[in-house]
Amino acid sequence: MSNPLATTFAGIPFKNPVTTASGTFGFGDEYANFYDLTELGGLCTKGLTLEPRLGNKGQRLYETPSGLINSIGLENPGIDHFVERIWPHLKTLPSVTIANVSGSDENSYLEALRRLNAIDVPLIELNISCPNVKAGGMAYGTSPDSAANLTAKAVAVSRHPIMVKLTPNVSDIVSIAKACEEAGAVGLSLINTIQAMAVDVHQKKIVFDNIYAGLSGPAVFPIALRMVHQVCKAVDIPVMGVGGIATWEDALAMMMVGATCIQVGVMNFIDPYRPIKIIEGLKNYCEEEGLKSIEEIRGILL
Amino acid sequence: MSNPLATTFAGIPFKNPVTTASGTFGFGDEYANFYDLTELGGLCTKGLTLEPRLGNKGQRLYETPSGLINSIGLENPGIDHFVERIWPHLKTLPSVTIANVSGSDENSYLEALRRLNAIDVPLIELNISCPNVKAGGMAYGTSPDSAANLTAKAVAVSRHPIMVKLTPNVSDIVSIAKACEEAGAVGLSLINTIQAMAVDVHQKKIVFDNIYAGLSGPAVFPIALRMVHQVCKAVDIPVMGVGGIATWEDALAMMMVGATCIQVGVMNFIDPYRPIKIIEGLKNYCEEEGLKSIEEIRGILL
Amino acid sequence: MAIILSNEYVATDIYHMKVAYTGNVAPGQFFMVRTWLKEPLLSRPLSVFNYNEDVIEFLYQKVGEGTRLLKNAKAGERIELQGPYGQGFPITRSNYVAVGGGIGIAPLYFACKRIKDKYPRKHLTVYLGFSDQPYMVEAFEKIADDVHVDVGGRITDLVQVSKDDVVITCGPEIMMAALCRQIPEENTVYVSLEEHMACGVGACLGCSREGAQGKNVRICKDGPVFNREVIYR
Amino acid sequence: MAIILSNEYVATDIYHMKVAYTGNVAPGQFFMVRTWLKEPLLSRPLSVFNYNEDVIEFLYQKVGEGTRLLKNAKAGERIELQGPYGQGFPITRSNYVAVGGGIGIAPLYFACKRIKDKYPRKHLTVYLGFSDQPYMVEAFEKIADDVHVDVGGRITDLVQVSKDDVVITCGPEIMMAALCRQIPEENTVYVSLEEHMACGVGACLGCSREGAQGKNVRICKDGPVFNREVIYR
Ligand SMILES: Cc1cc2nc3c(=O)[nH]c(=O)nc-3n(C[C@H](O)[C@H](O)[C@H](O)COP(=O)(O)OP(=O)(O)OC[C@H]3O[C@@H](n4cnc5c(N)ncnc54)[C@H](O)[C@@H]3O)c2cc1C
Ligand SMILES: Cc1cc2nc3c(=O)[nH]c(=O)nc-3n(C[C@H](O)[C@H](O)[C@H](O)COP(=O)(O)OP(=O)(O)OC[C@H]3O[C@@H](n4cnc5c(N)ncnc54)[C@H](O)[C@@H]3O)c2cc1C
Ligand SMILES: Cc1cc2nc3c(=O)[nH]c(=O)nc-3n(C[C@H](O)[C@H](O)[C@H](O)COP(=O)(O)O)c2cc1C
Ligand SMILES: Cc1cc2nc3c(=O)[nH]c(=O)nc-3n(C[C@H](O)[C@H](O)[C@H](O)COP(=O)(O)O)c2cc1C
Ligand code: FES
Ligand code: FES
Repeated sequence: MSNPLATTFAGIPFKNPVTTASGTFGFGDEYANFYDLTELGGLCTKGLTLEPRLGNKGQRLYETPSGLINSIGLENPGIDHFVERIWPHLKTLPSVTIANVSGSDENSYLEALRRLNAIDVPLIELNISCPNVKAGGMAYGTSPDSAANLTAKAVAVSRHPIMVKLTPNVSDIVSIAKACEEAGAVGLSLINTIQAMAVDVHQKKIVFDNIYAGLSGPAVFPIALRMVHQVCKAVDIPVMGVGGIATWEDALAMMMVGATCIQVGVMNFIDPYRPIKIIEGLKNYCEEEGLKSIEEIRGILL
Repeated sequence: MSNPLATTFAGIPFKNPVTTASGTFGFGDEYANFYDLTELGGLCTKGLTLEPRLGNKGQRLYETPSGLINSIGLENPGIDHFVERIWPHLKTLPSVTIANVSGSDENSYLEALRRLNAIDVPLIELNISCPNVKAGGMAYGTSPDSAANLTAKAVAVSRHPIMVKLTPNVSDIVSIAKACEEAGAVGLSLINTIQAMAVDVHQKKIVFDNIYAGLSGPAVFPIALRMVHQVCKAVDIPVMGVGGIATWEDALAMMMVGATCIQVGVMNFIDPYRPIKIIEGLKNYCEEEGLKSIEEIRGILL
Repeated sequence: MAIILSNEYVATDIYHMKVAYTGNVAPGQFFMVRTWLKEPLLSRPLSVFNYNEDVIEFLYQKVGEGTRLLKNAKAGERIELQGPYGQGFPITRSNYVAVGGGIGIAPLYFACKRIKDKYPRKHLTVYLGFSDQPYMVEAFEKIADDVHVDVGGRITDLVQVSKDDVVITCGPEIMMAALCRQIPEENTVYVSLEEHMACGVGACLGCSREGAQGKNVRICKDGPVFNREVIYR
Repeated sequence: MAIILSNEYVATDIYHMKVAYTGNVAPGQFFMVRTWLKEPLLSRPLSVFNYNEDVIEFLYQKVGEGTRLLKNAKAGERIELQGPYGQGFPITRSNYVAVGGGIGIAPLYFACKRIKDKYPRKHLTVYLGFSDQPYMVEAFEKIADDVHVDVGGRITDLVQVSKDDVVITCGPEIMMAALCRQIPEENTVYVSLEEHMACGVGACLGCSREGAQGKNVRICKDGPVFNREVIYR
């Protein structure tokens, strides 16, 4: 029998729709001790920037009801290190490696993309939605114009397909999604973290040095699902659903409202095997429902 | 000793800063069986509209991780019923009764406010943020212009002070808060629910007839806290912090980032005594910290 | 906080819990129940299956996360009970017919007991319908005059009522609606309804639905037991 | 899933748990632990206090919600253990000095045991500092050559090291930093650090902080035990 989970995203074949979200999976090595990474549909790298970054100072994590706030601030070894040292290993994986790219200004985004032209990464996730850095990041993702502008330039510079990662911290995510589509994005991923805050009342202080940071985890799933539904109704390019996915039912819900692939983030931390369990759950579902392909349920609730 | 929790909000004295959120407390009667309502600082009525409303059809509640999605859709007996039948009882309470007012268009908002001129309600909460109705509701709350426009007219029509309740479903809550302030609002309350969605994958259907509905509960607290902090930094009028408050520490965090009062919503359902426990907690805190007034910690983290 | 006295398996996915509790409880009323701290967020509504001598009993079906946690609770552990809430079954000097479907038999048992306690000489007929496995039938047999059981069919096909019988029913709404259609208008019928609930006390309007008179009713506060006239046209 | 064998009170807010577990565990390594299903979201890092004969032991302090749930767990109940994770204390043929502050003594006990198991003829001195109540002191006395205890003062004031002594330490960071300042540069010192952790495996970078060489280190993966040179300038 053929693989009912086989999926195509913007022309790229995925053995299944389950990928791991940027920043929650390192560059894969850490989880390679738990299972064979080739079981994944794909994996998104930690957010890469032109220059290496140490990330934010101070406390970086704070637990909330069914959620986690993080203020990592794009700690990463820089794009050259990725190209020279990390990619040679990642490229041997049959899963789709998605390079997540950030920048502090237009030039640093574009130069990072240019350097990625040296390698054959199948898909780029343009992160215009990180709430944890002072410059760049989310700023590009909160208006249709700036999102479209950066996307168009990224598409022009890069020889790789560009998927844009959207921020939920907006009034109208649909207008931004459409702007990115028109600017040439081959796909969209959403949502990045929701801007949030934590206070330590006993110490009378704000937890994060940066004051605000990004909330994710199961708490945000209902919000992510709503936005994926809104966007899938409005665009023709494929969407990766992200945000609080904890179970195969969550993954399925995302696909029923139109997502082509999904990304698992925080739940990797709680259970390293979670993406594999989600794949198993989806496989069983296809069997029980007699689906030849998971595509049969995609978008049925649009 | 004087009452350390005594608070003034827009010139109105509250015996303590703890109030109950609109739509989560009926008109108070249901909770009067549990404790003396006069122990509360204040209470917000269910959202009132000019005409009586039956609210939304179909399933109205859905539980999510640490959250609750509701699609009540402003079921209420109408403003006249409130004025004639409910107010005569409510007005005998020494707690501050806050009338929460919604509408489907400008006229229905303003006419509802006019009819409230007949009674001596101390404070009005103008709800421009309900995600659960097709017309009006959140539509007014997502742009500074429309929010300011409605607020200015409401202020002109009403003989009561107007507090505007803001929606979190926006890119820039500060611009909307400022617009309302300039338009004459005496205070702000935030946040209303976050637009969200639920899917029943087994039945392959969207849970709510209205498709989208409003998320609240502890899951949203970190987002509400962030927005209250942002708004309190930007405006000079007092703010009521709402959204996921479950403990006196949560209430205190809201006040440390600048809230003058707080509202307890979903947690009333889980524990009818929760507002009272929060009041007790704040009282003990003042004692232990030797605060003469809770005002001493207000805004210390701004 | 109350203490669980026992919590036993009755049939596949059906459990019977006893809890130490003292108070006034009417048949048809329910409690909002939780054995957990934070997750799931809401408490769960459970009807009173029985109450006497400072012991309250619940009969419940494991259907999801909340009832799974309930069934895992052990004797001696704590349970939070809020209630009793709602309007129960009116009990008058009449002959009664009780019609239960599946786990809907839970509130009927306590109602039947009270009926026979108060009016032992009045006649009580019980119809119990199950989709695959019957349970608690003997308990009903001990108190009712007649007990009819159906497994796998339609219990409503068996039901016969006489003039002046008061009917009480709880079960799948499709069963109760069918029953109401077949029972003459002259008979009084009380139905016990279910809806998703958050507060249980009438404040959130989450369980509100349109009644027969075009006005909304709150299942938790105005019900869960209603005269059928209030619900069905 | 592992089974809790015992979970006992040791001193105010201090508990000692034994869990059935078989595997390779090095002193200084830790597990991500949870006894609950969903809330709180994250598992909690706990160092190995002892391991032998298929029993792993934890010594932990109740400080918040997670450790409160841990202490409420009973023998026979299940606990989820992920690990062992991280780099432990290097154990070489040397004399050792172990300096523990408060609950920081937890990983030191297992390290001390392994040191004496491997090199029984080498000298092992233990310093234990407590802010108000001492605990587990006898356990250390059974294995170490000397045990010095301080309550309420500064344990670092007592510490004396000789040339070639290897020092291992765990406790409040302010104590460890002070210790590192007072111990001659020639001595090797291993410190065990703490940070808020989400993944425990090096993937989230939540526990990452700047080390002495201007490069970041991840406490969970590159540590929690570090040569002091990597951390302090
Ligand atoms: C007044 C009343 C009395 C009840 N009495 C009993 C009883 O005596 N015995 C019994 O077994 N069951 C009874 N129920 C149904 C019982 O409340 C649900 O089976 C239970 O809430 C399911 O919770 P869960 O977490 O296991 O299921 P999940 O499906 O995981 O629950 C998810 C959410 O849906 C709600 N929900 C799910 N099913 C129902 C339902 N049928 N009615 C209302 N809310 C639901 C839950 O409360 C929860 O908020 C009663 C319901 C009501 C309204
Ligand atoms: C590698 C490592 C080994 C540890 N070994 C032990 C041990 O053997 N015995 C012991 O008692 N404690 C140990 N701790 C500390 C222990 O993990 C915390 O006390 C515990 O996580 C507190 O959880 P809580 O829910 O009770 O507290 P809360 O304060 O409610 O926790 C809130 C959040 O903060 C985190 N947190 C709180 N305190 C700490 C802390 N000191 N370090 C890291 N994260 C923290 C929690 O994990 C949680 O995510 C260790 C910590 C680390 C990093
Ligand atoms: C610790 C952490 C680090 C993250 N780093 C990045 C990042 O570098 N780039 C990015 O696009 N998203 C990053 N994210 C966001 C996730 O990829 C994902 O969009 C978000 O967490 C929502 O999914 P979840 O709820 O399943 O975690 C990070 C999230 C977490 C929790
Ligand atoms: C069942 C329900 C009904 C609500 N109805 C109203 C309403 O009528 N008017 C309004 O302004 N807000 C309404 N809200 C929003 C709450 O007042 C509050 O802003 C929100 O729930 C966040 O607070 P919480 O997380 O403490 O519940 C409602 C919320 C719930 C859960
Ligand atoms: S459950 Fe809240 S009104 Fe009925
Ligand atoms: S806890 Fe995730 S990298 Fe250390």
